[in-house]
Amino acid sequence: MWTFFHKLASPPHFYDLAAKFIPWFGVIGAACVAYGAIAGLFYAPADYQQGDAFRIIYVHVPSAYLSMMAYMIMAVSAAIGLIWRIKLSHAVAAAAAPLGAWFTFLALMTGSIWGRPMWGTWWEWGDPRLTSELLMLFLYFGYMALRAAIDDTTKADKASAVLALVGAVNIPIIHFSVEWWSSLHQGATLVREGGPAIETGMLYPLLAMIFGFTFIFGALLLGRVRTEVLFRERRANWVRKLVLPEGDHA
Amino acid sequence: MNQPTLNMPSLSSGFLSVVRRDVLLAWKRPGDVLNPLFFFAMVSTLFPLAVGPSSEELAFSGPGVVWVAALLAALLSLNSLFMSDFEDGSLDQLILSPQPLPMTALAKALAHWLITGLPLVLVSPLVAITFQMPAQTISVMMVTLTFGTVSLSLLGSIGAALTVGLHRGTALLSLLILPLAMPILIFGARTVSLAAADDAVSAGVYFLAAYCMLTLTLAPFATAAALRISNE
Amino acid sequence: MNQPTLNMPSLSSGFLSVVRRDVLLAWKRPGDVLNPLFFFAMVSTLFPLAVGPSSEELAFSGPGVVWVAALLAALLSLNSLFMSDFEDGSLDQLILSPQPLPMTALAKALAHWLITGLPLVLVSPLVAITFQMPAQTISVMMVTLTFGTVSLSLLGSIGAALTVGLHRGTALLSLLILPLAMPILIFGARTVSLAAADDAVSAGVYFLAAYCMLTLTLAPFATAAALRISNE
Amino acid sequence: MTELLSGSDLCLFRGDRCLFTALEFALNTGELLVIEGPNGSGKTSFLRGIAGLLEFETGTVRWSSKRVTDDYQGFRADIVWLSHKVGCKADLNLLENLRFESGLRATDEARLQAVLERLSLSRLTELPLRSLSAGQQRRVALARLLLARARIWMMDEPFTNLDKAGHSLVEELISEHLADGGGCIVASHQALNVDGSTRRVSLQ
Amino acid sequence: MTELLSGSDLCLFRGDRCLFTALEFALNTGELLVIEGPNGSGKTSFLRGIAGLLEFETGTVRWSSKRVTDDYQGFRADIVWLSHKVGCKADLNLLENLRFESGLRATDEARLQAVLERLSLSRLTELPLRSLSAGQQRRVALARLLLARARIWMMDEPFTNLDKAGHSLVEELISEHLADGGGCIVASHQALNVDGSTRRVSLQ
Ligand code: HEM
Ligand SMILES: Nc1ncnc2c1ncn2[C@@H]1O[C@H](COP(=O)(O)OP(=O)(O)OP(=O)(O)O)[C@@H](O)[C@H]1O
Ligand SMILES: Nc1ncnc2c1ncn2[C@@H]1O[C@H](COP(=O)(O)OP(=O)(O)OP(=O)(O)O)[C@@H](O)[C@H]1O
Ligand SMILES: [Mg+2]
Ligand SMILES: [Mg+2]
Repeated sequence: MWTFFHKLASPPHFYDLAAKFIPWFGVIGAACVAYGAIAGLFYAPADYQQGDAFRIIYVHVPSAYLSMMAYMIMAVSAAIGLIWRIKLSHAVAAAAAPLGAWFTFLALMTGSIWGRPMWGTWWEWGDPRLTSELLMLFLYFGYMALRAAIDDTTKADKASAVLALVGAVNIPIIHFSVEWWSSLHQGATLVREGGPAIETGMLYPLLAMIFGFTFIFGALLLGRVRTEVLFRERRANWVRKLVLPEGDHA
Repeated sequence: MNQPTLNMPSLSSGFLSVVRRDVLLAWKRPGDVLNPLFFFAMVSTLFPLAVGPSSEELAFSGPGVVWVAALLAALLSLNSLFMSDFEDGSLDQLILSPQPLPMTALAKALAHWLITGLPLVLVSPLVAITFQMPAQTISVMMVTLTFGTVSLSLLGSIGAALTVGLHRGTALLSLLILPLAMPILIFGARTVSLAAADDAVSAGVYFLAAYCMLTLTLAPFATAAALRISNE
Repeated sequence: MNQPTLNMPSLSSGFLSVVRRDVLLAWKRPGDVLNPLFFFAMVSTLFPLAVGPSSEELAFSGPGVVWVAALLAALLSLNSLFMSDFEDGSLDQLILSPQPLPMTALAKALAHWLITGLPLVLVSPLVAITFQMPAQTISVMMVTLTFGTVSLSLLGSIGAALTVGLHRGTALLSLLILPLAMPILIFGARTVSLAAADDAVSAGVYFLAAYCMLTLTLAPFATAAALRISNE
Repeated sequence: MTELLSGSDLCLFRGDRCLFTALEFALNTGELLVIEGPNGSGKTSFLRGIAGLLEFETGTVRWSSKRVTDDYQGFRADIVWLSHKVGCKADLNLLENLRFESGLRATDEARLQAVLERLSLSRLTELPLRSLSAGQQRRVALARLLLARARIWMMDEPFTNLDKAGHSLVEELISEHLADGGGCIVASHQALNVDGSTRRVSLQ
Repeated sequence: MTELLSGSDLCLFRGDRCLFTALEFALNTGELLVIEGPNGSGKTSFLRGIAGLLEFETGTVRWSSKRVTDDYQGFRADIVWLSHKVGCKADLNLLENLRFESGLRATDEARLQAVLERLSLSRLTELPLRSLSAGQQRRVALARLLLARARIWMMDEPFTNLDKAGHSLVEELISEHLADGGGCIVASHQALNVDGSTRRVSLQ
């Protein structure tokens, strides 16, 4: 078990392994998204209240869910990197942050586009969901700004890991504290007692989109980690062998 | 030769030394205490000026403005929490002293609160009066501000430790701290508004107290870790 | 030996060198540009949060909040205007360079505006939209913000020069600058409010333009004098 | 003569550059360890690494035959660090600064007075530190060494800014400390004239 | 041999203390002026006074037989100042820093490259200055001297943090500058071995 992790954490091994996974993730993700998009946009019944406007759910919910997932990945790998000093997991955290920020941004955008017909406003100050999502975007920004501010990679890794962990402690607090304010936003729809409160014709494309987004996220993450690893190990022998033509690596 | 253990100070002596030194420093340059206060006062007068004076308006937005002003005043003073220690080499000495670093971090945060948070709490009734806040609201405001500023000093010490030596001024620090400080702001302002409307305030006060306890137990460790990293 | 006059650079070459260096520095650490922007965005989100969400309210206080946020963002970034030059000894070198010091001061203020003020003006429409500001108001806001931020950078350079080396953080500086910056804030916010109410705005814009010209001519000399004194 | 400090297989990177690999050193009681090398060879980094302020890429530092990382607090009580920077508050005066040090190190007032005498600083106790000249400030940093009662002194360019009297004072202090059973690690470009056995580590 | 700089009847106070009164000095082309004195005697303050960064209580400094205050800008074009601090931006690299200096002093790129060669800094042009060691940073400060083409060099403890090679490099540079008809004022605790006539000012 331990040796497995040890091997996984070795950059060249990971670099090769990731290369094998990326196409699979990409293909599965694309397939799910294709199904979800077609089924969701053309075949799912229109909502009896919202008409076709609801269809943005197929982007909104997956990105909202991934924005949180990405933070968890970032925080957990930061913790692993800090405690066990595994450099690879710092690379994962660094790679996850911009992706997470993008998905957060996407969730905010789609949500606010959706909010316009639904609530008659792009943005509603003081709504807990909206606010906590915005705060999460700021947490990502803070993480990335701190990283960008420190030149030395190892130092940036450690400092930003501390921040990611502090932020992780705070996410539930942000989440629950803003719940104090009454919400416009949808309550739990999918995961709740008594099963999903959504018609199956809408549900399956949505689930497909969620899976599809997740796999695409996985492929993007692995790809980013690969570049990150390559950059960090630029002095290592295996990278030289990889990059320089045969016989040119003295 | 002396035993190394001879050098080990008692926890409280080291802790008090740090607090005493920082308060003494503030005493030597009273600006450190006075500036955040003036800033606090100014921001709370700027808003009415910028938004326009209409007294129902003012009474309504009073708690929010006071809280934002307090938050900003605290943020502004945080930047210097470890900076001068870093620059004159004292930080090396603090890290290498036999005192456990989280204790030192806690002492620094406490001193920061004594220098900036406490005066702010004490002066807040004056500002509140200009917003026509009634007396019982003011006492709620002071209690929430107390918990809030303590938490801010502690959270801020994490941010200050992470950014020390980067010479980025207050902006980066604020970016790191604001998301964490937001719940304090929301609850603080909200609780004071509730008090003004004669509503129950205990939930808000409990939340702030709990948040304060949480930061009190966790922040010193995060700050210590951050200090070691930043000082590499 | 070389003639001393050989060393005398043309005015524009020295001026441009200073601007180029400061912009280059900001380029090397993009945080200097981005942080005030985020801070601006954050402050304008804090207020609605603290005051409570009600959209007529917001539309009403929008211009005021945007202006206060812009003022604070500018203030916060001012602290570092001369500080790093002072600390690494560059300030001695700038003062002792054959370039006239007021020119150098002007160049520093211009660079500061390019780094913080200009991006702020460019990003302000985004914030304005969240306050549901209509398009013609936004253009007025941008014009007034342009004049306002230029004046703030120039005024701020005086304050930064006076406080450099005092290690007081932003608070003292803000205290010095706020009284001078107050007219900008009041006129700026007021003019935008007038625009929102479809009223005449030219008086406000002229005032801001005139204030900007005034600071442009006087501030460099004040800054130069302050720098010489602070650096003793 | 017991071993105070030793390191084996040390390797340090700064940025992309490897400053040294497989470096060994040892310091016994009563010994002086001089770190030599041209500018940029890594003396300061080496000292910071030993003190635990920087992380070595590989290798371990041992103190009283324990790993330093196993009892870092105990180790910190046994070293005292003189760096390029003075490490005192410029706004406090000499006495206030040294009282603070005493609080951190649990030493008493009598010792403080003795140290001030020894460094002939008694005359300057009232001025805030920022008003002292470069060399006077260095002397204050020296006072910390004497106050700390640590066995291991780590000094980075101790002669910086000191005049001739200051130079010989430092040599004298080191000699006394070694005679007293302490150890000393010094990085310096200037020659040291000290009673006691001297080891050297050369970096390049 | 013409007079470059002279001062008469100079008196300087720091805080309450009078550092010196009725001090005279003169510096001619090709001459070195060494300022000596123990720590805290006022060497740095004296240099800053001459450069116009501090005000003397009484007395005047003359440059090319004018008062310095009468043509302060011309004077500034004719001096270059090496202080305790490096005076460069830690976030920019060597080349960017020196290009900035060139802009302020109107020198050209060819000279810049020559200076880098001379100080053997060519290898370090890519690293930001903050990553350089103490001694490497001092060399960058020396580069400014060569770049400026000013006749009067004012140096406060130029040997700080320099290794032996750096030490002799500084002496060489000064000798060349003097031979070239320049003048040099140095405050230092270390001995200087320079070709050229030397004057001394002693403070105590
Ligand atoms: C800017 C505006 C919006 C933001 C920032 C936002 C944010 C979020 C977030 C963070 C989630 C994930 C919650 C979780 O899994 O715990 C979510 C889910 C969801 N959102 Fe939004 N949202 C916005 C607007 C809207 C609008 C206008 C609607 C439609 C009325 C909507 C409908 C939903 C639904 C149905 C879910 C799935 C809920 C669940 O199954 O738990 N959102 N949104
Ligand atoms: N602002 C001040 N207020 C009071 N005294 C001061 C101030 N600045 C400097 N001094 C005093 O002036 C004296 C001269 O300081 P200066 O830095 O010029 O000395 P120096 O000869 O350069 O010494 P060193 O060799 O240590 O660098 C010192 O004794 C110092 O205490
Ligand atoms: N953060 C960093 N990134 C990259 N390189 C660095 C960094 N810090 C230091 N260095 C390099 O490490 C080397 C060693 O620096 P160090 O300060 O330890 O040298 P030193 O031996 O103390 O030199 P000096 O005698 O000049 O003080 C230098 O060549 C420097 O350029
Ligand atoms: Mg060194
Ligand atoms: Mg001096």
